Amino acid sequence: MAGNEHTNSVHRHSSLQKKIKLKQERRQHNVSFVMMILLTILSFASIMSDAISDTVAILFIIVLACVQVFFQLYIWMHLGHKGHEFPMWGIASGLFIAALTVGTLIGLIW
Amino acid sequence: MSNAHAANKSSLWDWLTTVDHKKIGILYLISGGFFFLIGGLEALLIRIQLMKPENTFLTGDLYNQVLTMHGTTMIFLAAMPIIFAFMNAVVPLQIGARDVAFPFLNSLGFWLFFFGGVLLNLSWFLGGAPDAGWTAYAPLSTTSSGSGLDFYVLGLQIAGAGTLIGGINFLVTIINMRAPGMTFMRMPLFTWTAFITSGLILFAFPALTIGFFLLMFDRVFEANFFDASMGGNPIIWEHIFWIFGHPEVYILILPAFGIISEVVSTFSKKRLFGYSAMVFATVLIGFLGFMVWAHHMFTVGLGPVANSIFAVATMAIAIPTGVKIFNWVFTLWGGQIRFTTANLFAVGFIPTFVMGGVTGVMLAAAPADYQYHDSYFVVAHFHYVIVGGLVLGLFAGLYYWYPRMFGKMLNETIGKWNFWTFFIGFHLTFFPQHFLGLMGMPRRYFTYPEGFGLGSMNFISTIGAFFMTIGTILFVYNIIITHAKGKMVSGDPWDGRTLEWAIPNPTPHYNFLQTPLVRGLDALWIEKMAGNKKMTPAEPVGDIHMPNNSILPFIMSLGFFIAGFGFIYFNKGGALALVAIIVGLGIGLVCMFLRSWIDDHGYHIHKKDLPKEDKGADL
Amino acid sequence: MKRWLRLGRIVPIFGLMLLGLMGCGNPQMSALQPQGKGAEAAYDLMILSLVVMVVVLVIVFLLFTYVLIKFRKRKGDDSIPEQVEGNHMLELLWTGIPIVLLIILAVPTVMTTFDLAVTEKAASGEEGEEAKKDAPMTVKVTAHQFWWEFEYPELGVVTAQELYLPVDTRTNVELSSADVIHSFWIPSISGKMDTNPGDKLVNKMWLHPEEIGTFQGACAELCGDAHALMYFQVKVVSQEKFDAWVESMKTVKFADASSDVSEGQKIFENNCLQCHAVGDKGGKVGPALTGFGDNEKVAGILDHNKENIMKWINNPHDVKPGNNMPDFNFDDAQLDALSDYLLGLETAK
Amino acid sequence: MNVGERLTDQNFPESPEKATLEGKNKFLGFWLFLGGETVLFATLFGTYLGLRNSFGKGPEASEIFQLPMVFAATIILLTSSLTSVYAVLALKENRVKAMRGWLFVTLLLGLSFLGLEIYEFIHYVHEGHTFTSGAFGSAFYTLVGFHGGHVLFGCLWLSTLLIRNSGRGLTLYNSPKYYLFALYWHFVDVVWVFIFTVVYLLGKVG
Ligand code: HEA
Ligand code: HEA
Ligand code: HEC
Ligand code: CUA
Ligand SMILES: [Cu+2]
Repeated sequence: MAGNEHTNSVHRHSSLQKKIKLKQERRQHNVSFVMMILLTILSFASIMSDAISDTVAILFIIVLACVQVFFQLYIWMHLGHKGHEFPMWGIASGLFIAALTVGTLIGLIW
Repeated sequence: MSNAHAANKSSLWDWLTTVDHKKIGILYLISGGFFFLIGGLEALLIRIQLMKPENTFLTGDLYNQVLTMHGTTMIFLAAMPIIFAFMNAVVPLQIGARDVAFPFLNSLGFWLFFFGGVLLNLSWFLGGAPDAGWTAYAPLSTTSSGSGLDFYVLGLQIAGAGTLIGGINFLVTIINMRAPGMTFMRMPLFTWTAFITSGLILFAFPALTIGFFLLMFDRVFEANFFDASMGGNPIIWEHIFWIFGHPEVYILILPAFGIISEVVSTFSKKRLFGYSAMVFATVLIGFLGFMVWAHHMFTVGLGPVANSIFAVATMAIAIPTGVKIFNWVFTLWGGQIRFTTANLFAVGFIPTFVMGGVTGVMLAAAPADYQYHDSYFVVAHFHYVIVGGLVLGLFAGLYYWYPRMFGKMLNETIGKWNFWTFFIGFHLTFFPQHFLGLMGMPRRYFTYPEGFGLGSMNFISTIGAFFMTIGTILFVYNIIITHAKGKMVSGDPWDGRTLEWAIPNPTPHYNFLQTPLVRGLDALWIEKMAGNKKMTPAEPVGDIHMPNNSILPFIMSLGFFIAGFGFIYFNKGGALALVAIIVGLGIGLVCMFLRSWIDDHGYHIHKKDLPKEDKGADL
Repeated sequence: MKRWLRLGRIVPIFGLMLLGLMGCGNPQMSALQPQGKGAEAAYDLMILSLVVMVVVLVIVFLLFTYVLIKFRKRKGDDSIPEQVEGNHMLELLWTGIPIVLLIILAVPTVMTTFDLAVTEKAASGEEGEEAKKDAPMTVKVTAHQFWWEFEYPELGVVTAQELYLPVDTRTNVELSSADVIHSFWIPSISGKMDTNPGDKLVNKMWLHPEEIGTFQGACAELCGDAHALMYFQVKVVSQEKFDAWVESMKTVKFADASSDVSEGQKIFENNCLQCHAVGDKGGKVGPALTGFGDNEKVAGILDHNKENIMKWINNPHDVKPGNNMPDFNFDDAQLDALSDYLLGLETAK
Repeated sequence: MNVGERLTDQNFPESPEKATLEGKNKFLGFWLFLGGETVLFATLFGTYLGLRNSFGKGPEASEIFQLPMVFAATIILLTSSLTSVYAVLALKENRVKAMRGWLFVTLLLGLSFLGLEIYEFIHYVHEGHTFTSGAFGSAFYTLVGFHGGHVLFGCLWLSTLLIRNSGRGLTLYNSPKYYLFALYWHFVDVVWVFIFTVVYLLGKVG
């Protein structure tokens, strides 16, 4: 729109502060990457090994998948950050309806 | 790309390339109106066939096509687009925005809808229309011979994509583009309902998109989703369809609720009673709307537990809806009610919709629905809420916003005739259908035997449909007369309360010369009460940034239209069909590529080309 | 059924109003004249909900009319009404009252839903004294485009288009379909239930007719060109008559052409037997014709007489568009013989 | 300043992707789109789960799934998600070269994922597990194929972005585009995590 293109949000700020923040972020990202790889291996192992019963394993890997989604959404996609309130609503509603849909198509078709 | 001056021309090219929400609104209105006439014509054919027992006006096959096309056309190609017409014409003005968030996508949404609708209707001339009902239950829909259902799937797929895009556009517009001071709890109720409806679209349409893909894969590529002999399961389609389908009916009715709220409040000269409760009720209806779909499937055999849960959840929707009804009545209470045509339609809406709503609650009683389901009782229910609700609401909106959209006021005398013929005809048509259903007449029957005693009610019903036809023709006549003879009116002909009435007539290309500062609910009314002649501006007059027109949306939609043909004839058309698919999708992709490749910064209307100051709605 | 549910009947005015308005409909097919327990349960609920809805309608209409008359703008009165924001008491009221009304409706709804369902227990006759006394018999209903097949597995009887039921007895029904989805509906005896294709999606319900007579059944799910013609007859008879019918159905044998048979039967054997069964022989593509001579309708819709049978055989598609029986081209003599033969397929005498 | 102007370290905003109204709109609109995509994929997942034991005429899931290969594909896609995160970090620091580098790596990883998937599909088809061999086959190829289609589209999109902006710095006009692509890519990865779990791992236990 006219006039308010960017003037209000373009503001210079201490580059040092910014550097520190980004560095922290980078570390978070690396940690979550390692975690995600570990989780993947864990689920893989729990299915491949005979030690864990199938039902437990199924529950376990589904929980792990959800944890991974959390990492992706919150750390990599910054869903928890300021300015993400509406995206948050969007994803939450989507997940809610997704849960209903999946639940139904598993449970209500005989 | 065109330039600043193109906006003022009104050539065909301009209509094809426009990204102006006001013009897109008009495009939606014209095409939606056209499809309404087609759908109405189909309704007439239905009623003529059922006028007397054992009539032979239509064959069973043809009847099923007419029936399917009537439902599909009315819902997807008439009701939704007319709703989009109002959202385009009104929402940006009501929130004090110069534009929508995604003008380009807005245009794309329209053209996708348009080409989808055309594709679907071409089936009439290319070997027969779809004939499995608007719900297209598998395996009837997957085994139906001919190409009709392929047209259904692809036509609606393309149109549906357009709707989804439109939904996202309005969500972002309403969240991001509100004028200073226009908080969420100061938004006019129509904007609120447009917001929630867009949200419902966003979460309901993707399910349908997948449903259509599955149907298409079964039909065109020999997949086995719904073929029980190959392990498929037709119930999956029913769930997917209704997971979309029930929210869809609230997608339809919520904007009508919004229109009624605006009209009732304007014409009783009162603030909307219980505004926050109205907002809350809207949100709640939207939310609950996602949890009741299985009430369309009570007889499918889901078992008593599921049936009970969905029955009770469905009934719960009566509560927020009731809140709305009573708030309208109390908005009228103590007011100065003016019976303009718009308000006639609005006050006609209220009792009629309640009648449709309470039969809905009766349907929700699962064991009783074992009797009602797929009988004319259901047909009566949904026409009461759709025609008696939505369509009356749309008429109210048309009479109300016509001066805003076209600068001229529709003729009030013809308008009143329009109302009474349509209203009386409506009740004549659909009230007897309750009894037909209870007397054992199933829906989607092309004929019924002489001896069953269903003749007289059906006859009355058909007479009613002719009254509605007269009403509709009067409306069309009114439009013609208005454009031929009507005079331009001021920007605020109704003594309006909300921001769309704060601008001069005709609406400037940029909507607001200066973005207004909003100081409360019913922003314009507040200024009027404070003795101001116009809105307080939130900014000085300055350059105004506008988006460029573009032909890409049109071409892109055309591409998908061509590809649609390819898929439809994939199994019969041989190489030609394959070529159509490749070329069509290619055109679509190239357009996307071009959109990505060409930087499009829009243009500015310079301060020197603008009026010196905002004069308001020239009262 | 719980007794207090009958409460609905204490307010018969509304029921009368309803019935009066419409001259009752046809008792053989009206949901408003229940002749079986399922339809009765639904009817009670319908009346209860109708009462609730009429209460709602009356309140809204009265308020509405009052407001429209009282507060219409009068000429010359240009005052500006008070801009009321709302009223919490009122808003609470019209949230609360509907909740109460809905609870009144929801409780019997849930109870009836469970009453009408066939649970595993009830199906195997374990659900206490009453169910045992009823000793449920099972009918397997298979819907076809556009006809109905009825099989009594315990009794070893297969028939089509006409469903025999003993009066005052509960019969369990298992529903499925040979092609697309149909819906099995006998409005005056019970609500409908869909017939889904595939053996995974079999539905169960029960019928409990309480009056002797013939009732109209219909297909209630769009299933193709002749959806509107997919009627069937339900013959509710006394237990003795039912047993006799079963007995005679079981004894019918199809005599080979080698023996001394009529001309009609020969034609039948050569042209029709591959699809239609009579007694112990024949195909399953079309309806079994074992007791066809006793039927009330031809193909579920035409009156049962020789003329109509002849009409059907040569031009079934004129009667039911899109059905799966081929057109034949018999001359009058052949038709005559054939329909005599079909009319002779009686069991009841 | 013009939106098309190259950003310098001096006038570089904190979040260049959201510094203009257009950028904010795109950002929000895209997130909402992803909300819709969630329902889209949920419907596919639901369908798959409903039909996953209806093999029809095809082989059973546990007989054919090639877990090690799928595992590799998973790691590849996860890594590509990380590289796109790096790209976004670089974007926020106006390090154009680094950003383009990471995006290029992302593209390569995406393409190798696609390669593996195509190889896998061909393998399955040879085993008799095809789109038309039963409801399970239809559901499997539709779900996994839809995801693959998303990856393919992402690769096309990214290529266009990289080529179009080669030699151009970051502007307020193109930074939202990069950012949106990264969001998209993460989402595609999220979906894959579920496919890996729900389709492949579950398929092994049956
Ligand atoms: C605009 C569209 C619209 C709207 C708003 C509604 C609103 C409702 N609908 Fe309707 N419905 C349809 C469109 C709509 N419906 C369509 C198209 C079909 C058929 C689809 C097909 O099969 O082709 C259908 C079918 C349908 C069925 C399935 C019937 C069947 O096929 O067997 C059911 C069952 O529960 C149902 C219920 C309801 C309910 C409870 C509401 C509620 O939202 C109504 C709420 C409103 C009120 C109740 C009135 C106001 C409230 C008060 C005054 C307060 C006090 C009231 C009480 C205490 C009761 N509808
Ligand atoms: C928005 C939705 C909508 C609207 C507005 C309507 C409007 C009407 N509908 Fe309905 N209808 C549906 C949605 C709608 N319908 C749906 C979803 C179904 C279910 C389909 C299915 O089972 O799959 C259905 C089914 C349906 C049936 C049941 C058929 C059956 O089950 O066998 C009937 C029967 O009476 C009917 C009648 C009517 C009538 C008389 C109107 C009238 O209100 C129409 C009034 C309008 C006119 C009369 C137009 C006037 C015409 C002209 C002025 C001429 C135009 C000239 C040119 C184009 C050159 N409709
Ligand atoms: C290809 C299979 C086929 C053949 C051969 C066939 N029919 Fe049929 N017939 C059907 C089907 C299917 C129906 C059910 C039609 C419907 O109602 O939709 C039917 C219905 C009928 C009915 C009505 C049944 C009822 O219960 O009301 C009669 C009578 C009949 N057929 C007689 C004949 C005679 C006589 C012949 C041979 C000259 C014949 N049919 C040959 C398939 C066949
Ligand atoms: Cu069978 Cu309709
Ligand atoms: Cu519904």
